[in-house]
Amino acid sequence: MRITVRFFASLREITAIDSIEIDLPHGSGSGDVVRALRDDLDPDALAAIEGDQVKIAVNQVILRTEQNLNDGDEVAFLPPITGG
Amino acid sequence: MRITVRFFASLREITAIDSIEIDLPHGSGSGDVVRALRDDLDPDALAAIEGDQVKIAVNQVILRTEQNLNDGDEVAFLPPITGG
Amino acid sequence: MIEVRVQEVDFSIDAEWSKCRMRMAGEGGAIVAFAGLVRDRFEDREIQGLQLEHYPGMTEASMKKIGEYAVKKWSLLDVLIIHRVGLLKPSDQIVLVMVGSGHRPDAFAACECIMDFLKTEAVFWKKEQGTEQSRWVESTQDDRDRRTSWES
Amino acid sequence: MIEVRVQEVDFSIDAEWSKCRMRMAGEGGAIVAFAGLVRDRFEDREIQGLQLEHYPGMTEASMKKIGEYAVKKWSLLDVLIIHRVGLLKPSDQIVLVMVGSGHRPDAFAACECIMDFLKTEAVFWKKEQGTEQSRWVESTQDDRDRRTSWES
Repeated sequence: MRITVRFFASLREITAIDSIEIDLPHGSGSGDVVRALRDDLDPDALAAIEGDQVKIAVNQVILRTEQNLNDGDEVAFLPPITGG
Repeated sequence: MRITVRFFASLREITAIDSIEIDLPHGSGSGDVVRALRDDLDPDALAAIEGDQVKIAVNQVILRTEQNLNDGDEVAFLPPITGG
Repeated sequence: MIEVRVQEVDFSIDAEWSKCRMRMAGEGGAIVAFAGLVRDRFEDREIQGLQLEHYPGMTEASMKKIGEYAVKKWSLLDVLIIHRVGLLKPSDQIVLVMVGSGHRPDAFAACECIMDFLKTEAVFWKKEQGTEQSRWVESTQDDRDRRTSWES
Repeated sequence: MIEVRVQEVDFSIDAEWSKCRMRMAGEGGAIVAFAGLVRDRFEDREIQGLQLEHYPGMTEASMKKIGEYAVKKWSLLDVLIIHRVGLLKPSDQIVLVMVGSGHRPDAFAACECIMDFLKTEAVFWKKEQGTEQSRWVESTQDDRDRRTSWES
Protein backbone atom coordinates (compact mmCIF):
# COMPACT_ATOMS: atom_id res chain seq x y z
CA MET A 1 0.00 0.00 0.00
CA ARG A 2 1.06 3.56 -0.73
CA ILE A 3 1.78 5.96 2.12
CA THR A 4 2.73 9.64 1.93
CA VAL A 5 5.32 10.71 4.48
CA ARG A 6 5.82 14.38 5.34
CA PHE A 7 8.44 16.17 7.40
CA PHE A 8 8.04 19.64 8.85
CA ALA A 9 10.33 22.44 9.95
CA SER A 10 13.61 21.20 11.47
CA LEU A 11 12.81 17.62 10.40
CA ARG A 12 12.31 18.71 6.81
CA GLU A 13 15.66 20.47 6.95
CA ILE A 14 17.62 17.56 8.44
CA THR A 15 16.01 14.90 6.23
CA ALA A 16 16.04 17.18 3.17
CA ILE A 17 12.61 15.70 2.47
CA ASP A 18 9.39 17.65 2.32
CA SER A 19 7.15 14.82 1.20
CA ILE A 20 7.88 11.30 -0.04
CA GLU A 21 5.74 8.36 -1.15
CA ILE A 22 6.64 4.93 0.16
CA ASP A 23 5.25 1.44 -0.34
CA LEU A 24 4.56 -0.69 2.70
CA PRO A 25 3.17 -4.21 2.92
CA HIS A 26 -0.47 -4.50 3.99
CA GLY A 27 -0.78 -4.69 7.75
CA SER A 28 2.10 -2.28 8.36
CA GLY A 29 1.84 0.12 11.26
CA SER A 30 3.09 3.62 11.89
CA GLY A 31 6.31 2.28 13.38
CA ASP A 32 7.18 0.62 10.07
CA VAL A 33 7.48 3.99 8.37
CA VAL A 34 10.78 4.81 10.08
CA ARG A 35 12.15 1.36 9.25
CA ALA A 36 11.18 1.83 5.60
CA LEU A 37 13.07 5.12 5.48
CA ARG A 38 16.24 3.77 7.11
CA ASP A 39 18.10 3.49 3.79
CA ASP A 40 17.12 6.95 2.62
CA LEU A 41 18.23 8.87 5.71
CA ASP A 42 21.62 9.43 7.30
CA PRO A 43 22.08 8.61 11.01
CA ASP A 44 21.54 12.22 12.21
CA ALA A 45 18.28 12.50 10.35
CA LEU A 46 17.10 9.13 11.64
CA ALA A 47 17.95 10.11 15.21
CA ALA A 48 16.08 13.39 14.73
CA ILE A 49 12.84 11.85 13.48
CA GLU A 50 12.97 9.29 16.29
CA GLY A 51 13.48 12.02 18.91
CA ASP A 52 11.39 11.99 22.08
CA GLN A 53 9.73 15.30 21.28
CA VAL A 54 8.70 14.34 17.75
CA LYS A 55 5.02 13.63 17.30
CA ILE A 56 3.57 11.54 14.51
CA ALA A 57 0.27 12.41 12.90
CA VAL A 58 -1.70 10.09 10.66
CA ASN A 59 -4.11 11.96 8.43
CA GLN A 60 -3.54 15.04 10.57
CA VAL A 61 -4.40 13.39 13.87
CA ILE A 62 -1.60 12.95 16.38
CA LEU A 63 -1.02 9.34 17.35
CA ARG A 64 -1.15 8.37 20.99
CA THR A 65 -0.08 4.77 20.28
CA GLU A 66 1.15 2.68 17.37
CA GLN A 67 -1.56 2.42 14.72
CA ASN A 68 -2.17 0.31 11.62
CA LEU A 69 -2.00 2.19 8.34
CA ASN A 70 -4.27 2.10 5.32
CA ASP A 71 -3.53 2.69 1.67
CA GLY A 72 -3.38 6.42 0.98
CA ASP A 73 -2.65 7.48 4.55
CA GLU A 74 -0.51 10.54 5.18
CA VAL A 75 2.04 10.15 7.96
CA ALA A 76 3.61 13.38 9.22
CA PHE A 77 6.59 13.89 11.54
CA LEU A 78 6.12 17.00 13.66
CA PRO A 79 8.85 18.62 15.75
CA PRO A 80 7.68 20.70 18.75
CA ILE A 81 5.03 23.20 17.72
CA THR A 82 4.58 26.80 18.79
CA GLY A 83 2.34 29.50 17.45
CA GLY A 84 1.64 33.08 18.41
CA MET B 1 -13.21 86.04 49.26
CA ARG B 2 -14.73 84.67 46.08
CA ILE B 3 -15.20 80.93 45.66
CA THR B 4 -16.50 79.03 42.62
CA VAL B 5 -18.71 76.08 43.48
CA ARG B 6 -19.41 73.36 40.93
CA PHE B 7 -21.82 70.44 40.94
CA PHE B 8 -21.50 67.41 38.69
CA ALA B 9 -23.82 64.78 37.29
CA SER B 10 -26.68 63.83 39.67
CA LEU B 11 -25.75 66.73 42.00
CA ARG B 12 -25.95 69.21 39.15
CA GLU B 13 -29.37 67.83 38.31
CA ILE B 14 -30.77 67.95 41.84
CA THR B 15 -29.33 71.39 42.67
CA ALA B 16 -30.08 72.73 39.19
CA ILE B 17 -26.70 74.43 39.48
CA ASP B 18 -23.74 73.82 37.21
CA SER B 19 -21.45 76.48 38.66
CA ILE B 20 -22.05 79.33 41.09
CA GLU B 21 -19.86 82.04 42.62
CA ILE B 22 -20.21 82.68 46.34
CA ASP B 23 -18.59 85.10 48.77
CA LEU B 24 -17.20 83.72 52.01
CA PRO B 25 -15.46 85.54 54.85
CA HIS B 26 -11.69 85.10 55.04
CA GLY B 27 -10.74 82.10 57.09
CA SER B 28 -13.69 80.05 55.84
CA GLY B 29 -13.18 76.35 55.28
CA SER B 30 -14.61 73.84 52.87
CA GLY B 31 -17.41 73.03 55.34
CA ASP B 32 -18.66 76.60 55.17
CA VAL B 33 -19.55 76.20 51.51
CA VAL B 34 -22.58 74.02 52.26
CA ARG B 35 -23.74 76.44 54.96
CA ALA B 36 -23.44 79.34 52.52
CA LEU B 37 -25.64 77.50 50.02
CA ARG B 38 -28.35 76.58 52.54
CA ASP B 39 -30.70 79.32 51.38
CA ASP B 40 -30.25 78.54 47.69
CA LEU B 41 -31.02 74.83 47.87
CA ASP B 42 -34.11 72.85 48.75
CA PRO B 43 -33.87 70.14 51.44
CA ASP B 44 -33.48 67.26 48.94
CA ALA B 45 -30.63 69.00 47.20
CA LEU B 46 -28.94 69.81 50.51
CA ALA B 47 -29.26 66.20 51.64
CA ALA B 48 -27.82 65.05 48.32
CA ILE B 49 -24.70 67.22 48.44
CA GLU B 50 -24.11 66.20 52.04
CA GLY B 51 -24.41 62.50 51.17
CA ASP B 52 -21.83 60.03 52.49
CA GLN B 53 -20.65 59.11 49.03
CA VAL B 54 -20.13 62.67 47.83
CA LYS B 55 -16.53 63.79 47.57
CA ILE B 56 -15.40 67.38 47.66
CA ALA B 57 -12.51 68.57 45.53
CA VAL B 58 -10.74 71.87 46.01
CA ASN B 59 -8.94 72.99 42.88
CA GLN B 60 -9.42 69.49 41.46
CA VAL B 61 -7.85 67.68 44.41
CA ILE B 62 -10.13 65.53 46.55
CA LEU B 63 -10.21 66.59 50.20
CA ARG B 64 -9.36 64.06 52.86
CA THR B 65 -10.21 66.45 55.69
CA GLU B 66 -11.70 69.91 56.16
CA GLN B 67 -9.48 72.55 54.57
CA ASN B 68 -9.20 76.33 54.65
CA LEU B 69 -10.07 78.07 51.39
CA ASN B 70 -8.35 80.87 49.53
CA ASP B 71 -9.76 83.56 47.29
CA GLY B 72 -10.37 82.15 43.80
CA ASP B 73 -10.58 78.50 44.89
CA GLU B 74 -12.86 76.14 42.99
CA VAL B 75 -14.86 73.77 45.19
CA ALA B 76 -16.50 70.84 43.39
CA PHE B 77 -19.08 68.34 44.67
CA LEU B 78 -18.55 64.94 43.06
CA PRO B 79 -21.03 62.06 43.24
CA PRO B 80 -19.58 58.53 42.84
CA ILE B 81 -17.40 58.30 39.74
CA THR B 82 -17.11 55.54 37.20
CA GLY B 83 -15.37 55.44 33.85
CA GLY B 84 -14.84 52.78 31.22
CA MET C 1 4.75 57.05 26.31
CA ILE C 2 1.54 57.58 28.32
CA GLU C 3 -1.11 59.40 26.34
CA VAL C 4 -4.58 60.19 27.69
CA ARG C 5 -7.39 61.89 25.83
CA VAL C 6 -10.98 62.88 26.56
CA GLN C 7 -13.00 63.62 23.45
CA GLU C 8 -16.52 63.79 22.06
CA VAL C 9 -15.62 62.39 18.65
CA ASP C 10 -15.16 58.70 18.02
CA PHE C 11 -11.66 57.26 17.92
CA SER C 12 -10.07 55.24 15.12
CA ILE C 13 -8.62 51.91 16.20
CA ASP C 14 -6.62 51.89 12.96
CA ALA C 15 -4.90 55.23 13.57
CA GLU C 16 -4.09 54.47 17.21
CA TRP C 17 -2.87 50.94 16.44
CA SER C 18 -0.49 52.25 13.76
CA LYS C 19 0.87 54.94 16.06
CA CYS C 20 1.44 52.41 18.82
CA ARG C 21 3.36 50.11 16.43
CA MET C 22 5.40 53.03 15.15
CA ARG C 23 6.36 54.16 18.64
CA MET C 24 7.40 50.66 19.72
CA ALA C 25 9.32 49.92 16.51
CA GLY C 26 11.31 46.67 16.73
CA GLU C 27 11.14 46.49 20.51
CA GLY C 28 7.44 45.74 20.59
CA GLY C 29 6.31 42.15 20.78
CA ALA C 30 2.72 42.59 21.91
CA ILE C 31 -0.20 45.00 21.65
CA VAL C 32 -3.38 44.58 23.67
CA ALA C 33 -6.30 46.84 22.88
CA PHE C 34 -9.55 47.01 24.80
CA ALA C 35 -12.65 48.91 23.75
CA GLY C 36 -15.81 49.33 25.76
CA LEU C 37 -19.03 49.66 23.76
CA VAL C 38 -22.51 50.89 24.67
CA ARG C 39 -24.78 47.88 25.14
CA ASP C 40 -28.43 48.07 24.15
CA ARG C 41 -29.76 46.56 27.38
CA PHE C 42 -29.10 46.63 31.07
CA GLU C 43 -30.70 43.68 32.80
CA ASP C 44 -34.23 43.72 31.39
CA ARG C 45 -34.30 47.35 30.36
CA GLU C 46 -33.64 48.68 26.88
CA ILE C 47 -30.94 51.34 26.71
CA GLN C 48 -31.31 54.15 24.21
CA GLY C 49 -28.29 56.21 25.06
CA LEU C 50 -25.44 56.83 27.45
CA GLN C 51 -24.62 60.37 28.57
CA LEU C 52 -21.04 60.80 29.75
CA GLU C 53 -19.62 63.80 31.51
CA HIS C 54 -16.28 64.69 33.02
CA TYR C 55 -14.46 67.37 34.98
CA PRO C 56 -11.96 68.85 32.53
CA GLY C 57 -8.49 68.79 34.00
CA MET C 58 -9.25 66.58 36.95
CA THR C 59 -10.44 63.76 34.69
CA GLU C 60 -7.30 63.77 32.54
CA ALA C 61 -5.17 63.83 35.70
CA SER C 62 -7.03 60.78 37.05
CA MET C 63 -6.43 58.92 33.76
CA LYS C 64 -2.75 59.88 33.72
CA LYS C 65 -2.35 58.57 37.25
CA ILE C 66 -3.84 55.23 36.26
CA GLY C 67 -1.44 54.99 33.30
CA GLU C 68 1.49 55.81 35.56
CA TYR C 69 0.49 53.10 38.01
CA ALA C 70 0.56 50.54 35.19
CA VAL C 71 3.88 51.76 33.81
CA LYS C 72 5.44 51.40 37.25
CA LYS C 73 4.05 47.92 37.79
CA TRP C 74 4.88 46.35 34.41
CA SER C 75 7.42 46.67 31.65
CA LEU C 76 5.54 48.67 29.00
CA LEU C 77 6.52 50.57 25.89
CA ASP C 78 3.34 52.47 25.14
CA VAL C 79 0.08 53.28 26.93
CA LEU C 80 -2.92 55.04 25.42
CA ILE C 81 -6.24 55.79 27.13
CA ILE C 82 -9.00 57.53 25.17
CA HIS C 83 -12.35 58.17 26.84
CA ARG C 84 -15.31 59.69 25.09
CA VAL C 85 -17.86 62.07 26.63
CA GLY C 86 -21.20 63.40 25.43
CA LEU C 87 -24.21 61.43 24.29
CA LEU C 88 -23.49 57.96 22.91
CA LYS C 89 -25.83 55.43 21.32
CA PRO C 90 -25.90 51.62 21.55
CA SER C 91 -22.91 50.04 19.74
CA ASP C 92 -20.87 53.24 20.03
CA GLN C 93 -17.33 53.02 21.33
CA ILE C 94 -16.87 54.53 24.81
CA VAL C 95 -13.28 53.90 25.77
CA LEU C 96 -10.06 52.61 24.24
CA VAL C 97 -7.13 51.28 26.25
CA MET C 98 -4.11 50.23 24.21
CA VAL C 99 -0.93 48.86 25.72
CA GLY C 100 2.29 47.94 23.93
CA SER C 101 5.01 45.84 25.49
CA GLY C 102 7.90 43.57 24.65
CA HIS C 103 5.97 40.55 25.87
CA ARG C 104 2.32 39.55 26.11
CA PRO C 105 1.87 38.88 29.87
CA ASP C 106 2.69 42.49 30.75
CA ALA C 107 0.53 43.91 27.98
CA PHE C 108 -2.50 41.82 29.01
CA ALA C 109 -2.17 42.52 32.72
CA ALA C 110 -1.62 46.25 32.27
CA CYS C 111 -4.53 46.69 29.86
CA GLU C 112 -6.93 44.84 32.15
CA CYS C 113 -5.67 46.66 35.24
CA ILE C 114 -6.11 50.06 33.58
CA MET C 115 -9.70 49.17 32.70
CA ASP C 116 -10.44 48.05 36.26
CA PHE C 117 -9.02 51.32 37.58
CA LEU C 118 -10.99 53.36 35.04
CA LYS C 119 -14.18 51.85 36.46
CA THR C 120 -13.38 52.98 39.98
CA GLU C 121 -10.88 55.86 39.86
CA ALA C 122 -11.45 57.82 36.66
CA VAL C 123 -13.45 61.02 37.07
CA PHE C 124 -16.42 60.34 34.78
CA TRP C 125 -20.15 60.09 35.30
CA LYS C 126 -22.44 58.01 33.14
CA LYS C 127 -26.19 58.18 32.82
CA GLU C 128 -28.03 55.37 31.10
CA GLN C 129 -31.08 56.56 29.27
CA GLY C 130 -33.80 53.92 29.11
CA THR C 131 -37.15 54.10 27.37
CA GLU C 132 -38.95 55.05 30.55
CA GLN C 133 -36.34 56.13 33.02
CA SER C 134 -32.69 57.05 33.33
CA ARG C 135 -30.18 56.11 35.97
CA TRP C 136 -26.73 57.22 37.00
CA VAL C 137 -24.36 54.27 36.73
CA GLU C 138 -22.04 53.47 39.62
CA SER C 139 -19.14 51.07 39.81
CA THR C 140 -20.22 47.64 41.04
CA GLN C 141 -18.89 45.61 43.93
CA ASP C 142 -17.23 43.37 41.32
CA ASP C 143 -15.50 46.43 39.81
CA ARG C 144 -14.22 47.43 43.23
CA ASP C 145 -13.05 43.89 44.02
CA ARG C 146 -11.23 43.68 40.69
CA ARG C 147 -9.55 47.01 41.30
CA THR C 148 -8.40 45.94 44.78
CA SER C 149 -7.02 42.66 43.44
CA TRP C 150 -4.24 44.50 41.57
CA GLU C 151 -2.73 45.80 44.77
CA SER C 152 -1.62 42.44 46.13
CA MET D 1 -18.83 33.07 15.65
CA ILE D 2 -15.40 31.41 15.69
CA GLU D 3 -13.31 32.36 12.68
CA VAL D 4 -9.76 31.13 12.13
CA ARG D 5 -7.46 32.06 9.24
CA VAL D 6 -3.92 31.25 8.18
CA GLN D 7 -2.55 33.66 5.63
CA GLU D 8 0.67 35.07 4.17
CA VAL D 9 -0.65 38.61 3.75
CA ASP D 10 -0.87 41.06 6.61
CA PHE D 11 -4.19 41.58 8.37
CA SER D 12 -6.02 44.85 8.89
CA ILE D 13 -6.97 45.60 12.48
CA ASP D 14 -9.48 48.13 11.19
CA ALA D 15 -11.36 45.69 8.98
CA GLU D 16 -11.47 42.95 11.62
CA TRP D 17 -12.47 45.36 14.39
CA SER D 18 -15.38 46.70 12.33
CA LYS D 19 -16.57 43.21 11.49
CA CYS D 20 -16.43 42.17 15.14
CA ARG D 21 -18.50 45.21 16.18
CA MET D 22 -20.99 44.55 13.39
CA ARG D 23 -21.44 40.93 14.41
CA MET D 24 -21.96 41.80 18.07
CA ALA D 25 -24.31 44.70 17.36
CA GLY D 26 -25.92 46.07 20.55
CA GLU D 27 -25.09 42.99 22.62
CA GLY D 28 -21.36 43.68 22.65
CA GLY D 29 -19.91 45.53 25.60
CA ALA D 30 -16.22 44.69 25.19
CA ILE D 31 -13.63 43.90 22.54
CA VAL D 32 -10.14 42.73 23.40
CA ALA D 33 -7.61 42.46 20.59
CA PHE D 34 -4.11 41.05 20.89
CA ALA D 35 -1.43 41.22 18.23
CA GLY D 36 1.97 39.59 18.36
CA LEU D 37 4.75 41.41 16.53
CA VAL D 38 8.20 40.31 15.34
CA ARG D 39 10.80 41.71 17.75
CA ASP D 40 14.19 42.80 16.47
CA ARG D 41 16.19 41.02 19.17
CA PHE D 42 16.15 37.80 21.11
CA GLU D 43 18.29 38.08 24.22
CA ASP D 44 21.53 39.60 22.86
CA ARG D 45 21.07 38.53 19.25
CA GLU D 46 19.70 40.68 16.47
CA ILE D 47 16.77 39.15 14.59
CA GLN D 48 16.44 39.79 10.88
CA GLY D 49 13.42 37.70 10.11
CA LEU D 50 10.99 35.08 11.28
CA GLN D 51 10.04 32.18 9.02
CA LEU D 52 6.69 30.63 9.87
CA GLU D 53 5.32 27.41 8.49
CA HIS D 54 2.21 25.37 9.08
CA TYR D 55 0.50 22.10 8.15
CA PRO D 56 -2.51 23.15 6.06
CA GLY D 57 -5.67 21.61 7.45
CA MET D 58 -4.21 20.37 10.70
CA THR D 59 -3.17 23.89 11.71
CA GLU D 60 -6.59 25.40 11.12
CA ALA D 61 -8.16 22.52 13.06
CA SER D 62 -5.83 23.17 15.99
CA MET D 63 -6.79 26.87 15.98
CA LYS D 64 -10.48 26.06 15.78
CA LYS D 65 -10.17 23.73 18.75
CA ILE D 66 -8.56 26.50 20.81
CA GLY D 67 -11.38 28.87 19.90
CA GLU D 68 -13.96 26.26 20.86
CA TYR D 69 -12.31 25.75 24.22
CA ALA D 70 -12.61 29.48 24.95
CA VAL D 71 -16.22 29.68 23.78
CA LYS D 72 -17.13 26.83 26.10
CA LYS D 73 -15.34 28.35 29.09
CA TRP D 74 -16.57 31.95 28.79
CA SER D 75 -19.57 33.87 27.56
CA LEU D 76 -18.36 35.20 24.20
CA LEU D 77 -20.04 36.73 21.19
CA ASP D 78 -17.22 36.65 18.66
CA VAL D 79 -13.80 35.01 18.33
CA LEU D 80 -11.27 35.62 15.57
CA ILE D 81 -7.81 34.10 15.26
CA ILE D 82 -5.60 35.08 12.32
CA HIS D 83 -2.09 33.66 12.07
CA ARG D 84 0.39 34.60 9.39
CA VAL D 85 2.91 32.27 7.74
CA GLY D 86 5.86 32.90 5.45
CA LEU D 87 8.83 35.19 6.00
CA LEU D 88 8.19 38.12 8.33
CA LYS D 89 10.46 41.03 9.25
CA PRO D 90 10.92 42.87 12.55
CA SER D 91 7.84 44.94 13.47
CA ASP D 92 5.59 42.81 11.26
CA GLN D 93 2.35 41.50 12.73
CA ILE D 94 2.34 37.73 13.31
CA VAL D 95 -0.94 36.92 14.96
CA LEU D 96 -4.23 38.59 15.81
CA VAL D 97 -6.65 37.33 18.45
CA MET D 98 -9.85 39.33 18.79
CA VAL D 99 -12.59 38.49 21.26
CA GLY D 100 -15.95 40.19 21.65
CA SER D 101 -18.17 39.73 24.68
CA GLY D 102 -20.93 41.37 26.65
CA HIS D 103 -18.54 42.12 29.50
CA ARG D 104 -14.85 42.79 29.86
CA PRO D 105 -13.71 40.03 32.26
CA ASP D 106 -14.69 37.29 29.82
CA ALA D 107 -13.17 39.09 26.84
CA PHE D 108 -9.83 39.62 28.60
CA ALA D 109 -9.60 36.09 29.97
CA ALA D 110 -10.56 34.43 26.70
CA CYS D 111 -8.15 36.49 24.60
CA GLU D 112 -5.23 35.77 26.92
CA CYS D 113 -6.13 32.09 27.18
CA ILE D 114 -6.30 31.72 23.40
CA MET D 115 -2.83 33.26 23.09
CA ASP D 116 -1.40 30.93 25.74
CA PHE D 117 -2.88 27.95 23.91
CA LEU D 118 -1.58 29.17 20.55
CA LYS D 119 1.94 29.09 22.01
CA THR D 120 1.64 25.45 23.01
CA GLU D 121 -1.10 23.79 20.94
CA ALA D 122 -1.27 25.49 17.56
CA VAL D 123 0.46 23.64 14.74
CA PHE D 124 3.06 26.20 13.64
CA TRP D 125 6.82 26.26 13.48
CA LYS D 126 8.89 29.40 13.73
CA LYS D 127 12.51 29.92 12.76
CA GLU D 128 14.29 33.03 13.95
CA GLN D 129 16.85 34.24 11.49
CA GLY D 130 19.74 36.03 13.16
CA THR D 131 22.71 37.70 11.56
CA GLU D 132 24.92 34.70 12.09
CA GLN D 133 22.69 31.81 12.91
CA SER D 134 19.09 30.72 12.90
CA ARG D 135 17.17 28.76 15.48
CA TRP D 136 13.84 26.98 15.66
CA VAL D 137 11.74 28.55 18.39
CA GLU D 138 10.04 26.33 20.95
CA SER D 139 7.45 27.17 23.56
CA THR D 140 9.06 28.06 26.87
CA GLN D 141 8.43 26.59 30.30
CA ASP D 142 6.57 29.81 31.11
CA ASP D 143 4.34 29.29 28.06
CA ARG D 144 3.56 25.76 29.19
CA ASP D 145 2.87 26.87 32.77
CA ARG D 146 0.54 29.59 31.56
CA ARG D 147 -1.29 27.15 29.35
CA THR D 148 -1.73 24.71 32.21
CA SER D 149 -3.02 27.44 34.53
CA TRP D 150 -6.24 27.75 32.50
CA GLU D 151 -7.29 24.21 33.27
CA SER D 152 -7.81 24.76 36.97
